Amino acid sequence: MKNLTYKDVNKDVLRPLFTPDYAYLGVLGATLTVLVVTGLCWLYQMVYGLGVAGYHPPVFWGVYITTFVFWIGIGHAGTLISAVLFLTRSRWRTGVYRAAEAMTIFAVMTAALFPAIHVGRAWYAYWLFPYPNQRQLWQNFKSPLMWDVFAVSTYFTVSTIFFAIGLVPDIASVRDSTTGFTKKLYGVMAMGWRGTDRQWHHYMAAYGFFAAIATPLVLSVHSVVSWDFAMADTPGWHSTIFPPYFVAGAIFSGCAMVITLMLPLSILFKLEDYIHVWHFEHLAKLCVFTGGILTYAYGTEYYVAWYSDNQYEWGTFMDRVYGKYWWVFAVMVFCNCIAPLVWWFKKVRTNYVGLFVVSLIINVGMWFERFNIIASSLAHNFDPAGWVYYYPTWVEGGILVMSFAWFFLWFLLFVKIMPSVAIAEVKEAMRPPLKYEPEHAAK
Amino acid sequence: MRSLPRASVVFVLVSAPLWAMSSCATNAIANPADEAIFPIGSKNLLPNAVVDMPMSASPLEIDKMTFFNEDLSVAVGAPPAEAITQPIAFPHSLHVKDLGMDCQYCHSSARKEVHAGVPPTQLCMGCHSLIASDGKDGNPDRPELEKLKAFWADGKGDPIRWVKVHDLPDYVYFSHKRHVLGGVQCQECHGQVQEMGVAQRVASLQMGWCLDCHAQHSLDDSYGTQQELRRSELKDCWTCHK
Amino acid sequence: MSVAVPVELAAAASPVKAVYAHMDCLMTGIVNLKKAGFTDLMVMTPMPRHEVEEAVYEGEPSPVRWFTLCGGLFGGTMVFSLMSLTHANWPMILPGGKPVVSVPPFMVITFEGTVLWAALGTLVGLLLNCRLPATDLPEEACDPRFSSDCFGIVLERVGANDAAQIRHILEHSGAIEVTGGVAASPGAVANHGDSHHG
Amino acid sequence: MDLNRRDFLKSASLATAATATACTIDARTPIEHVLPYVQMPEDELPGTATYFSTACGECASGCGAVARAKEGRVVMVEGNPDWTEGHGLCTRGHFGLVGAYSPERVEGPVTGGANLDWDTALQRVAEAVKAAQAAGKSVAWLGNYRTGSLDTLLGEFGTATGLRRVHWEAFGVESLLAASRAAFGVATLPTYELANAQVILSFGMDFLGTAYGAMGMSKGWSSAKNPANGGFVTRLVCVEPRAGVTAAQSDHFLPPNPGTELAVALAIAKLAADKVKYPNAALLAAVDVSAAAQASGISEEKLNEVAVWITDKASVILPGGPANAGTSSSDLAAVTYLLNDICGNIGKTVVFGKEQSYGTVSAYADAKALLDDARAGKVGVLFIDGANPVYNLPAEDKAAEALAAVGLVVQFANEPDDSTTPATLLLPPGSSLEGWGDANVTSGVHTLQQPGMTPLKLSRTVGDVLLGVAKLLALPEPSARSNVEFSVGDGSVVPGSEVYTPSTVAQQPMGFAHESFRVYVQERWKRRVWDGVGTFDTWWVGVRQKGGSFNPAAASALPLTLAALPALPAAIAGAELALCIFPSSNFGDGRYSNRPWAQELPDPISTSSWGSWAEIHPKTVAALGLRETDSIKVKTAVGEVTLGYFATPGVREDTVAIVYGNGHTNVGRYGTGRGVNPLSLISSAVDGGSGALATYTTRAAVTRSDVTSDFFALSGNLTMDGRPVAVACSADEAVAQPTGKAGSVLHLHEPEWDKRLDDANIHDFFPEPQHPTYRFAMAIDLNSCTGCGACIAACALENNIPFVGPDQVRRGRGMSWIRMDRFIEGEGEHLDIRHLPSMCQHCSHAPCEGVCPVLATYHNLDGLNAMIYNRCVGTRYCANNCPYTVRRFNYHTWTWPESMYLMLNPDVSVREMGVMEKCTYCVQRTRSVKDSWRDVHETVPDKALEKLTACASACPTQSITFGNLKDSAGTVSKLFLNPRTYTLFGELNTKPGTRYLAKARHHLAGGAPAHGSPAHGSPAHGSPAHGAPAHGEPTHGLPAAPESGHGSPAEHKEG
Repeated sequence: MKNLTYKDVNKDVLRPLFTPDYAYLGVLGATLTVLVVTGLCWLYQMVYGLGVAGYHPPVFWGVYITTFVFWIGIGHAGTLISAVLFLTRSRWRTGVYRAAEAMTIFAVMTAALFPAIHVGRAWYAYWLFPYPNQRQLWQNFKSPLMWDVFAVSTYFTVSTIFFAIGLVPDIASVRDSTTGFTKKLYGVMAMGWRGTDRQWHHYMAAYGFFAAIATPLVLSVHSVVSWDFAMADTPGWHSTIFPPYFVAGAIFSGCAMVITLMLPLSILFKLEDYIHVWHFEHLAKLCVFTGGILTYAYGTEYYVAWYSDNQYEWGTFMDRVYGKYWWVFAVMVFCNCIAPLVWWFKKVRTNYVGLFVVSLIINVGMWFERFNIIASSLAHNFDPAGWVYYYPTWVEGGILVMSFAWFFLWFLLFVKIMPSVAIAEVKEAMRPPLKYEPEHAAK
Repeated sequence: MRSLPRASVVFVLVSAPLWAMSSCATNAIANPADEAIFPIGSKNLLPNAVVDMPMSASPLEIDKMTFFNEDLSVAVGAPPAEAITQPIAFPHSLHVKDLGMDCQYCHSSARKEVHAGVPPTQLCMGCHSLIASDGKDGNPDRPELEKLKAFWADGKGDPIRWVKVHDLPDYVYFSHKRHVLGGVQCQECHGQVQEMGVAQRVASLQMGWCLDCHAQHSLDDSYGTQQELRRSELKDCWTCHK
Repeated sequence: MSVAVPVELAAAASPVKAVYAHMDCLMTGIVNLKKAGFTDLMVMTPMPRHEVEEAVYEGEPSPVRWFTLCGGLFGGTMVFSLMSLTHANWPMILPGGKPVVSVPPFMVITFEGTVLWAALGTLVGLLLNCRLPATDLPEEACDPRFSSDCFGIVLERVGANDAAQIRHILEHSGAIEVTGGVAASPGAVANHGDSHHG
Repeated sequence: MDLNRRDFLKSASLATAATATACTIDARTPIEHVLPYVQMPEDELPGTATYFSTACGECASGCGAVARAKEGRVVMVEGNPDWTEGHGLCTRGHFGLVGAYSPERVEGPVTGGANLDWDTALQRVAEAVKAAQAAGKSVAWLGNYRTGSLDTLLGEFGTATGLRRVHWEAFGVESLLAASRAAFGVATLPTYELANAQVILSFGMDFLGTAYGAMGMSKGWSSAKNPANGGFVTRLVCVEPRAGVTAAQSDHFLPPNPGTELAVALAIAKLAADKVKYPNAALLAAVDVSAAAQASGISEEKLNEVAVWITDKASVILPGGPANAGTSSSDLAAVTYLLNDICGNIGKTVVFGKEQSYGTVSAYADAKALLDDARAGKVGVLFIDGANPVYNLPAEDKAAEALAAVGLVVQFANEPDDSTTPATLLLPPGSSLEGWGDANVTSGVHTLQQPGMTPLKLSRTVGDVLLGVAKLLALPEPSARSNVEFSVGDGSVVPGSEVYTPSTVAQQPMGFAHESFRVYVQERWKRRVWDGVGTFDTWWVGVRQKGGSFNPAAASALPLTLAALPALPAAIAGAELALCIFPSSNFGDGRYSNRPWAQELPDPISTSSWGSWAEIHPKTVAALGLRETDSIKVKTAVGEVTLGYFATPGVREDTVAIVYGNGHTNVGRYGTGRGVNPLSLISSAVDGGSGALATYTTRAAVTRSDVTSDFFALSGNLTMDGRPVAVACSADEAVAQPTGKAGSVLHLHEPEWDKRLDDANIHDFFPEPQHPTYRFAMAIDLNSCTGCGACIAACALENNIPFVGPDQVRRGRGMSWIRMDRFIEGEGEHLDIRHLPSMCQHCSHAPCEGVCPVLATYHNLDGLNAMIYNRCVGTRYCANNCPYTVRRFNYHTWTWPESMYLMLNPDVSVREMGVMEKCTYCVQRTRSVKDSWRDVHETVPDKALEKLTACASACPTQSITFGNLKDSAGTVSKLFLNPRTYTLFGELNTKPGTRYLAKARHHLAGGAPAHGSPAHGSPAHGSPAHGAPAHGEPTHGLPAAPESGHGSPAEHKEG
């Protein structure tokens, strides 16, 4: 970092806010139209029934649950970067963690759409929540789907609080550097934050606890999501490897999405001083590590199926490679196992184009990995008379695009409304301004 | 890519939005004419015009209404008293309280069968062909009996289209026989009918209301001896759901 | 924590505010003030500095942790009891004769409840302890420079006769600007009501 | 509602939920009305079902049925337990109910688009007949087989008006009658007592599927197949080109070269004659066995082996069926009678005396001659009763032109079909549930058809019309009794064999002075059926209650009078594929095509629905280079069709088999334009002996066509891929231990229970759920299950299961709660087709219950896995977790046409979109049976449960048994202890309530050792079958189930 002063930090980070240029408005408009158009797909499905999608016995889950797990997985990297790395005091966290945390919340908001989309009677989806009712009907808390409901809602609440509290000091900076209505608005949001010693004292304590609380969530939420499959007795699903396998996959796709989002952000908003190549290199290393875990997990799954000599398991795994979904398996292996290996070379790891392209490939690969687990296991179940393959329809394609549009819409709004780099944290990481030479300055 | 399965969507690797839009309707309906022959129903997602208040805000219902009475969206109970007009204003109080007739004289299949049954016109005419018709006993103005005679038309008239006051949804299996033989009094569910003129619904007839009795009667929810187990059948969903 | 000096004893002067551009000057200012016994001070920094915190709080831990603990325990027990009581209310004969209250699956949701309520407890603790939304801060503390590049020290309750000594300490500690401390006539002193620490 | 509400409601009983609601306060609380009777018939309980014993009118067999009417409309049709000839009802019988409520039924008499009332219609018919007779033109009758009173009335009406009667059906029995006339001198059909036949050799007769009298023969075959009764398992040998429903059950499938069936029959006859020293052996001297073996492609040893089988034990040789309908079908039938005589079966297993007769039977040649005369303008009035000449005759006969040239065509049909033209006078007879009638197929067995509801439309039965016309024509009372005639295509008439009871009035003619056909039937029963004991009225009430008088005549034998051996026909020449046309058990001869459920029910062999398909051998598919999505073009000299194909080893490599019954041009919304009519491919060749239509005579060129195939097999994979799903054991072992300790025949039944766990008293993680009084369970005997689908049909009608249409079925969304798993393994003689009806198993440790987040499905006290439709949100996790994949999801809100709302069973709720549903073991029936027995304070006895569910009561082979596992003396508990019983995917320890009994086969595919031989712990299936790719590569030998997995002793002890 060239020698920046605190004033430079405020100026640079607050510059992109509030003044939308034509490029930004163009992208925002495009995202909104795509969202509205594909939103109609969802309405079409609600009115005419789930039959407009491609599901049929025995494959009752497909694109929607794949996309649900995909978006929940993306969320975890944000919490990892902002909470876990806070506890480990790693230095490269400061520039990236605010936008990563924002990505988490928007990813979980996108994932929260899917229980309503995927459920047959969306107008009774609220029955999944335990509220007192005169029919004395409650939920089956032993069902993995109920664990999901609690896990996702807890994760969303905790991440939002953690994100909002982290923003308060920066909102105060925005308040102080704006005038008129925005000043009044941000003043209300900053809740009168002035950075007094009392406020910082309790704030740092609370921030530490939030990080401590959010850390187990990184592991538990995606384990609960993997239990949707691990608790079932479908061949190819019920294995104890699923929780770590899914968590590694989550961090893998999450870091890739962080790279995908941060690169254009730092270039377009000229934040290279705060989010520079050094950050992306760390993210890339994290991806390569978790990619390795995934490759190992794929191998283990096949070995366990072969070694168990259970013909249903082995039949399903063989069908994944030789059956009609052979190309899903091929895409998955290429994107998750082979593509990230290029990041072993420093030249690729530090080149912006290399980072962006491979991060996209990783996320495509992760979507296919979940589709491979879900659809091919259900299509090749126990009873050979029930083997019928599932093909998605345009409605599912539309709703998948809607989830991306929904996610990018929130991210675009965030970038314009809130500072996308944590001003307070960056200042904390800089050397404080000293009047006298360092040797006899304050310790 | 002919080798790919016919109806599959080709996943374009480069960009998800393009891929989604290009996954054209490959498995659209093969024979459009079939769409007319096999029409699929649609769901009216708009909330109903009437504000979701309990039907007849009788005192009984308010205290029973717990925090969130959400199954109003299910056809239950019956329209409020003022909304229905019966073809004949049959006074229950006169027949039951003053004349002392038993409920099952008219509703004869209550102890035999699922439906309590509504008496055929023939049963009414059993008495009213003699009693108090066309002013024989010096009391000419009895409009309701004129209507009854019109319906009877000596055996060839139309059936009387009574409006259902206690109308459970079609998916409910409520057997009068099991309740009557089980010792439940008519008044417990239908209210003090002998006091009423035209019969009206008193109880909410909603699931929670039924469950209160069922829960109370299935005293022993644990699975002890045979008899307790039988009683826990009262909290078995398939006992009342079809 | 310093013992608040009863206001009615000392005639009050207007609050003293010092603005620093340099970290070392701020630290010398704080140390000298505390050495001189003026512990009722408020330090504004644009970013959390642990040196400032040690100087002002001398390692005293924040009570937010108790809120977290209570929130977590409450959440865990509440969720577990919700599940157990509701299953006991209508004991569906769940699959394979599984027990009505089966611990392993309930532990998953109890963990989620604990984590959720721990976070909510921490939030409540933070808001209470920081007295957010803070509406009673003196407007001296509300200097926009404190959120960008400058540090500040504000002493609200200043005895008339101490004002001069405080101004002296602050000026000599390298503050780029020191204001306030003027011995106002009794009428002019805004009645600050109970002394409360910003 | 096109219904006349006043009449319907006044006479009908209490209609609680009137279909149209007057007005609504808001959408959710419709104002509904209660309509009591005006005059209530005594002992009428509104809401309780009333049962009518009746006869099914869907085909000539006239099986005994019971119609259940609720609130004045028939909602269910089942088999009549009192009927002696068979059990349950076939799929076509059930879909008669769907036909009764068809949306296309005409209001009343229709001609030229205008509705007539009945009087003018009858007047017009009478005038036309008078005009025709005046102009010297003939009055003709072209219809289906009619037995009983209608046949008698038609006989007398015919003699009075000089009616030229032609009774012909597409796959009729005229070739068999001609053969029996040639062999025994009397044109009649013997009754086959399959129950005590230890060997059955069939030359193509589909006696389990579409043949006439299939119900009776299914019942006999099923008891012969059961080792428990008679101590033997019947061995079925089939000699036909294509494996239909019957050949699927064959132990030895010997498809001969096309056209050489007669040679094979003669060769076997000669070998058998030598073995038993047949006195008339000289007759067979000229038969050359080695030439026959060489011509047919079946080795001499095999022919010899078959000859040994049929001569050693009691056997039955059955004649050819539609697949073998060549130019010598009657000769083949005659040779089978010869074979029966050689083996001494006549009088034992092939009996006369109680023989079958289908009234007046004409040949295809007669129908062709009638149409030729019509085309020449010689026919003034043509009555069409149930026939569909435009569809059922080859295109060459130009039936449409013939009908156009007739003065007046009077068609007795409820719905217009291919033969209906605007000029046709359509007189709706009403369905068999709305009118009186009877049937008398087996001598001495008369089934009475009683109406279950008032007719929905203004319809009159055919009998009423004839009586009406007779009165208008003032026909003279007939002098002598009319005979049941049989014409042999050359006009000569042979007296039939209707057996009369010797009562004084029997000989008098019936005459026409009867007020209605109901009175006519009653009078005829009084004269010809009643045995004169006691008063007629009391006997008549007993008959109406039982559904007929069932005392078949004594069995007797007839001497064989075969003079000379028939000449061998030329083999079907040509290099292309031989074209074989076969009827499907859903469409029959095409008269059921406009019934949505008949179209949607998957075919037992190809599991295709809504259309036609061609069956070709996988090797032929490879030779033609066909891909899965291609369809094929089948071209003959006469015509050409394009349709999807089904690759199956169950057909010869040089044969293409096309299903008959679809391809209509105008039968209504469900049948029109679906599939192709294979008759357009063949010319009107005729069988020499009987004048029957010869369909198996031509060869067709099959090529790939670019049209995308619309064939879709509902049963996913062709083979079991080495998994122990539909398990078979060797017949000898099944005979060795017919009952007794479980697990002796199939170690799969109770996988070796690890004794160590027993000693440590570890059985399960969780205890058994408590079943205080009932644990409902079901035993399905795969040994006698033919995959016919009667259970699926009954289940669909009983539980308001919607039909979803071809597009949704093609996406795999059929809603029927029973999926008929069909596996085809092996090929040629090793062909092994297995059927397994898979429905919800109601497991005690159900994987679907634990995962439902809203408690919409749970295990109730009676052992049922309850599915509450209101509470279901539609996450569909339960369906994913079910290893049997038997749950169905409502992807849309399925709708029925307006007229079919009356058909819905009011005891079962109709489901909306987004809700999961599955088999409920007919909970509405178990609930009502428990309710009625609770009044007498008893648990329901086993007798009342055995055939309680719709599928159990419908199964023609009585394979499905329902019962209470807590009653250890019950039939299901005993079946659960049967050595052949096994649990599907038992190693998952779901403790299912349904268990299957393995199929006993004499000859297991690939000759592998009997699966699960008693040798303890036959080795596991070696290293896992690498790369058993899904696309149906035939596995050699059946899998031995994995050793692991533990059975369910806890559940078992409880039983």
